[in-house]
Amino acid sequence: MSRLNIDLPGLKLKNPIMPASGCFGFGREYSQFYDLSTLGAIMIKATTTEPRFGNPTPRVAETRAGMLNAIGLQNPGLKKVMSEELSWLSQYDVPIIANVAGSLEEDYVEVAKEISKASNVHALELNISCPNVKTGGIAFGTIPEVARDLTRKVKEVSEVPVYVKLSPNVTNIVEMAKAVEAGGADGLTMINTLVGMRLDLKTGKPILANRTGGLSGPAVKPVAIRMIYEVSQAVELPIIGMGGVQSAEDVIEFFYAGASAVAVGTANFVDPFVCPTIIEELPLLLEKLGFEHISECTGRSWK
Amino acid sequence: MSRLNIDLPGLKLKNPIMPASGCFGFGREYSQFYDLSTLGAIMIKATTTEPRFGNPTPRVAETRAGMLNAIGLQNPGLKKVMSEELSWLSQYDVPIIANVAGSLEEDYVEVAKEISKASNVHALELNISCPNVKTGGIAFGTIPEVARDLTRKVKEVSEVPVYVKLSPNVTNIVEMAKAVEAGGADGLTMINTLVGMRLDLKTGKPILANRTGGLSGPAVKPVAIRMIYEVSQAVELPIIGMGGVQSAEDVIEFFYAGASAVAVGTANFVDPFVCPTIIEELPLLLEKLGFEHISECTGRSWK
Amino acid sequence: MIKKELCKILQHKEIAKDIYELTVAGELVDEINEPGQFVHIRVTDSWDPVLRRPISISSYDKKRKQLTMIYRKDGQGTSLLSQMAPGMELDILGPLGNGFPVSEVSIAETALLVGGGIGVPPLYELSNQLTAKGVKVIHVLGFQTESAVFYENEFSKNGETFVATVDGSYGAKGFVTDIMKDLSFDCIYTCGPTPMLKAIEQGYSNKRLFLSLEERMGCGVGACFACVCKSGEDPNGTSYKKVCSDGPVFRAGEVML
Amino acid sequence: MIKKELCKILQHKEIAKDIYELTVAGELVDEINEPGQFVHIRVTDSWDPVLRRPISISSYDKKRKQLTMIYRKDGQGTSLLSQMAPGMELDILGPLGNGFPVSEVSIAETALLVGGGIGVPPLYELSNQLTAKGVKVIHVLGFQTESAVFYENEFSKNGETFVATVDGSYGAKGFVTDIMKDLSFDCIYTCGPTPMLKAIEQGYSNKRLFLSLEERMGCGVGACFACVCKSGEDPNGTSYKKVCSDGPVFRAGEVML
Ligand SMILES: Cc1cc2nc3c(=O)[nH]c(=O)nc-3n(C[C@H](O)[C@H](O)[C@H](O)COP(=O)(O)OP(=O)(O)OC[C@H]3O[C@@H](n4cnc5c(N)ncnc54)[C@H](O)[C@@H]3O)c2cc1C
Ligand SMILES: Cc1cc2nc3c(=O)[nH]c(=O)nc-3n(C[C@H](O)[C@H](O)[C@H](O)COP(=O)(O)OP(=O)(O)OC[C@H]3O[C@@H](n4cnc5c(N)ncnc54)[C@H](O)[C@@H]3O)c2cc1C
Ligand SMILES: Cc1cc2nc3c(=O)[nH]c(=O)nc-3n(C[C@H](O)[C@H](O)[C@H](O)COP(=O)(O)O)c2cc1C
Ligand SMILES: Cc1cc2nc3c(=O)[nH]c(=O)nc-3n(C[C@H](O)[C@H](O)[C@H](O)COP(=O)(O)O)c2cc1C
Ligand code: FES
Ligand code: FES
Repeated sequence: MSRLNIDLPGLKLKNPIMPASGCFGFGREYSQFYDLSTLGAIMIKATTTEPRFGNPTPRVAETRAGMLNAIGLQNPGLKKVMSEELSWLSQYDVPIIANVAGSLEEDYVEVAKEISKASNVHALELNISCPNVKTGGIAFGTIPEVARDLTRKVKEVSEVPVYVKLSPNVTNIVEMAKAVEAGGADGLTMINTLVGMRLDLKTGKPILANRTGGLSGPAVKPVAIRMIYEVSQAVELPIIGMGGVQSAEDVIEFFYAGASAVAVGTANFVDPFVCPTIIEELPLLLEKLGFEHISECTGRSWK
Repeated sequence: MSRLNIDLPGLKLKNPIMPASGCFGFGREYSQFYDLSTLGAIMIKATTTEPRFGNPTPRVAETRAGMLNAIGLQNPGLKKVMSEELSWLSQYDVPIIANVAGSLEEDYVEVAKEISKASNVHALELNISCPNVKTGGIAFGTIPEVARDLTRKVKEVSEVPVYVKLSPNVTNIVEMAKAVEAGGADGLTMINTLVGMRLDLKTGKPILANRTGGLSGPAVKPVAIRMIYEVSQAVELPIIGMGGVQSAEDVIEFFYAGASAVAVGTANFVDPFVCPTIIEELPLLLEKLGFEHISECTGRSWK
Repeated sequence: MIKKELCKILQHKEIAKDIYELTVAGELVDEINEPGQFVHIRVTDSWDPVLRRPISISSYDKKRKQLTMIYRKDGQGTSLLSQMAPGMELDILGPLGNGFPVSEVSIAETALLVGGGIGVPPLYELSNQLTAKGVKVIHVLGFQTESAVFYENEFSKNGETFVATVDGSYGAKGFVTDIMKDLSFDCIYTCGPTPMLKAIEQGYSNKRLFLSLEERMGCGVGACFACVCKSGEDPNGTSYKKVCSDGPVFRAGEVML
Repeated sequence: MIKKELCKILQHKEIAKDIYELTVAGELVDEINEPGQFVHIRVTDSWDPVLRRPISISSYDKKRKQLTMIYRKDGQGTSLLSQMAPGMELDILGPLGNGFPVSEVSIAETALLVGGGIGVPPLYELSNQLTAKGVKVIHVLGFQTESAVFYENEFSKNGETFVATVDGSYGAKGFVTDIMKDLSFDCIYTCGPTPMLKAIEQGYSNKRLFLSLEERMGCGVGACFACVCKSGEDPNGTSYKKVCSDGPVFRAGEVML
């Protein structure tokens, strides 16, 4: 009997652990380390209608217990993602969550419509929270009405459930969550990165070519936990939590806060085996804590 | 010739280093370690009209490269702060910045009016960003018009310049800064803490009795730097920067971002000598970096 | 005066399961004035974790300028601490707080020292000082289980020593309060988990009683207001005591447990 | 295949000012296939700093399963690394990337190896392998100043070795390009700061030229797109190469410097 299987809209997960979008490419690199079918799901890199090169380098900088990135949604474009990446991934028994990005509403709609047809894409993750692009991204993620309308339009065309990825860079995260719920979202993923910056001591200039970047890693975990705690009490949608997860203990903390599954981002860079290691350790930890099934942990902090 | 003296509204600082509000009490404890006259200024603990006990304990929890606090503005109240603390502090040759808090507009106005009369209070710091109290605090710090109006009312009664302490828990920090500038603020201090949370693995419940707390320490530095970078370009007001400062190098980074002085909070708990140590190290670091005076560093990241 | 000093580690060993005894040398030993004071230790040079860890002084030797601590390896901080080897330097802030008043009990009297788990260590120096003064001491030490028991021999040298374990794997089965019932004494000094302190405070309101408290700390010196308790006389008001600088040892009733 | 392994530190010493030579043992040495590959090192168990540090393999011994690295103690990560003692274990991910193609130069030819500062180390294994193959090697090594010079003797054993220092305190005063002007050779392999690589690419477009690049990295394995360069053929388009997995060594023109 598994302690880890979780059913979410569109997703029958054998376990609730998945790599976060942008931190795992399209899976090829990590397939060198382990069988990708071990994973609960894979959130692939953001896909846009056309290929994007992204931002100039340096694209990463380190901060205390965290890192900044400003990749700028580099990706090979919708067509190639479908023909090369998704078809390659179909050899694995793992549901794909496709991260959808764009500059205009039409871009999101186009990508969502097409990519949701891929047989292994079981859900979309609407990226309205990327802090590293000039237009689109976070612009959609900070105004409730805009987020709601975009969600609605994407829902109209998507053949699979739609999860919306929330930005933590807002005054009122609950309001954003309610707006996308009203727009018909099937679930939420949160949090994307916090906007941050680091300056070079010698030059005085930003280390990142893009100047600002998205802060991720253990440093942001308390903010992620707080936001999931607030949002999970205010909406009916399931939440895939993320932000600084490094260990099985962290996963449980996200569940306690209100998450029903968890994504791991930055930690993959530190330990390429982090996802399978967590998957292996979770049942033992649940046993130790006295839970029959991980779903018992969801929302325990406020239930 | 000093490389460190800085003049700001109301404040002739011999150096731009001061302990941050709430992290230094009213100075008594740290006066065991060194002569408080060494400091550029002291930001004393938040003062309210009446004595406050604050929140139940636990009031602190640790996070990666950071800590959460939910003290809840404990303080002995305006009268005692004036009669016991400020008068005790007057033995030192150091300007005091009085942190003013409250639940209602009237509270702020009353505290500001009285405390600004103390001879060693050279400026006020309007705390519209405390995340740890039910009413007041952050509620004033997230709505631009409310912050502007409060600033205006406080300015009307204050006998010394008024700095407004901004909350980082907002979608648009520039908008908040412009609002308080419009309200007549003489300067800004930023950032206060990010709202965060930590859950106990065994109980599933929040570690802090107040549930959520304010995240401070090195973890938040990239957010502070980014916000100061943005705000310093958008308003004319001088900024006292804070958030994760631990070293002379950090101070320079805050200046590069756009600060004209820097406050040190959490680091005092780790090293009670951190402020005098930074003050001692700064001239050498400036020398090494080729600056005649620290004021040359302000805003270098965007100038 | 409180000092911040890099103290050299002289000895460091595991004396029971996950229980470490750590001896360091430092000038700050000069400043210790009572058993039951504590130090605040920085366990890493990096910023993960950020805060210091409060650990009681379990014994000290002014002549040699040495102090010994006993701690349980538990979370991240104490795990890092447990990896430090003799010869290395440890960043210690201390001595902090106010300890057990040795003068509160006189030569003809009997003092009962009651420790629970990791609350046992600060009682050791107290036991030594009371014994040296000529006070009769009785010790009641509670632990979870056999493997967690430590310092029984050390305490026995000073006076009668009863050990209880929660699971009964060693000594009497049960809590320290079960043992206390049958003893007679004039004054109690105790340190341990809050439920234990509460039970003792309720059961022995007629005795002179001194309790050492634990609270999560920030600064450790009285500046951050993290470790505040309500005053005993004013449970609904705003008056308070700080565990770090007014305590950690309080007279029964002085603070609300 | 890339491995993640706890490798035992065999030797660790400072060989010039702030320059450390570090030898470890590990199974992953089996997987190295070219000089110029690198490893990604976790310098702490805590999360400050978070990321691994990329360091080139300067030499390796397949039989003994040993590899040596040379690095400059610079920021937080390399400072932590420099504190690790022989006997301790180091978390290493590697070997990573593609190195210098030894096969590109044949026995009768002369290879010029040009290293700048901390770009010198990966050239050492290359020099050894070219020499073993019977290729004539000439080395030009540039450093900031005398105290930073290392491995001159080691390189000299394989072939003529010129050293330049920027301040002239040792060898010729000036840049490696000043020395290169007077040498004749068939093929260049180089590693060093980007301005140096650019100068060489511009000056020697007529030669076979291989450059090893540095870029700030996240994953080190090709997944995060932190270390991307524009392709040489498509400078305004979206095609790219990753330094970590397509490089760090590229043929001249393959990527935009
Ligand atoms: C005055 C005083 C004296 C103490 N003396 C001793 C002693 O002699 N021996 C000993 O083993 N322990 C003692 N403790 C408890 C000890 O400080 C904690 O066990 C230790 O801080 C745990 O740190 P950690 O990193 O291992 O655990 P973590 O769980 O990683 O700690 C996380 C945070 O919680 C705090 N914390 C966790 N548990 C406690 C606790 N019980 N009390 C206060 N803060 C806590 C830590 O300081 C840290 O900030 C004392 C505590 C106080 C307040
Ligand atoms: C493929 C490759 C091979 C390398 N080989 C060597 C070598 O053999 N010997 C050696 O001394 N150095 C080498 N470097 C450079 C080395 O990685 C950096 O000097 C080191 O990461 C600095 O870390 P730090 O913590 O000391 O500095 P910090 O300034 O604290 O580092 C902060 C962040 O910036 C990154 N960073 C800083 N400088 C560089 C740089 N020059 N290149 C890439 N990232 C950087 C760090 O990895 C870290 O993420 C190599 C770099 C790359 C990309
Ligand atoms: C290098 C990098 C690239 C990322 N790219 C994307 C992306 O393309 N789309 C997206 O929705 N989130 C992206 N993210 C955000 C992560 O998916 C995740 O929300 C965030 O990093 C917090 O999780 P972590 O702390 O575990 O990394 C990226 C993060 C990093 C570090
Ligand atoms: C324990 C604690 C108490 C604080 N109390 C106050 C306060 O009373 N008023 C206030 O404006 N800020 C308060 N702050 C916020 C700090 O002044 C500062 O803005 C913040 O901690 C960021 O700086 P740091 O990272 O250097 O600590 C408090 C912070 C801490 C850690
Ligand atoms: S720990 Fe800061 S006041 Fe006690
Ligand atoms: S470092 Fe991640 S792709 Fe190269």
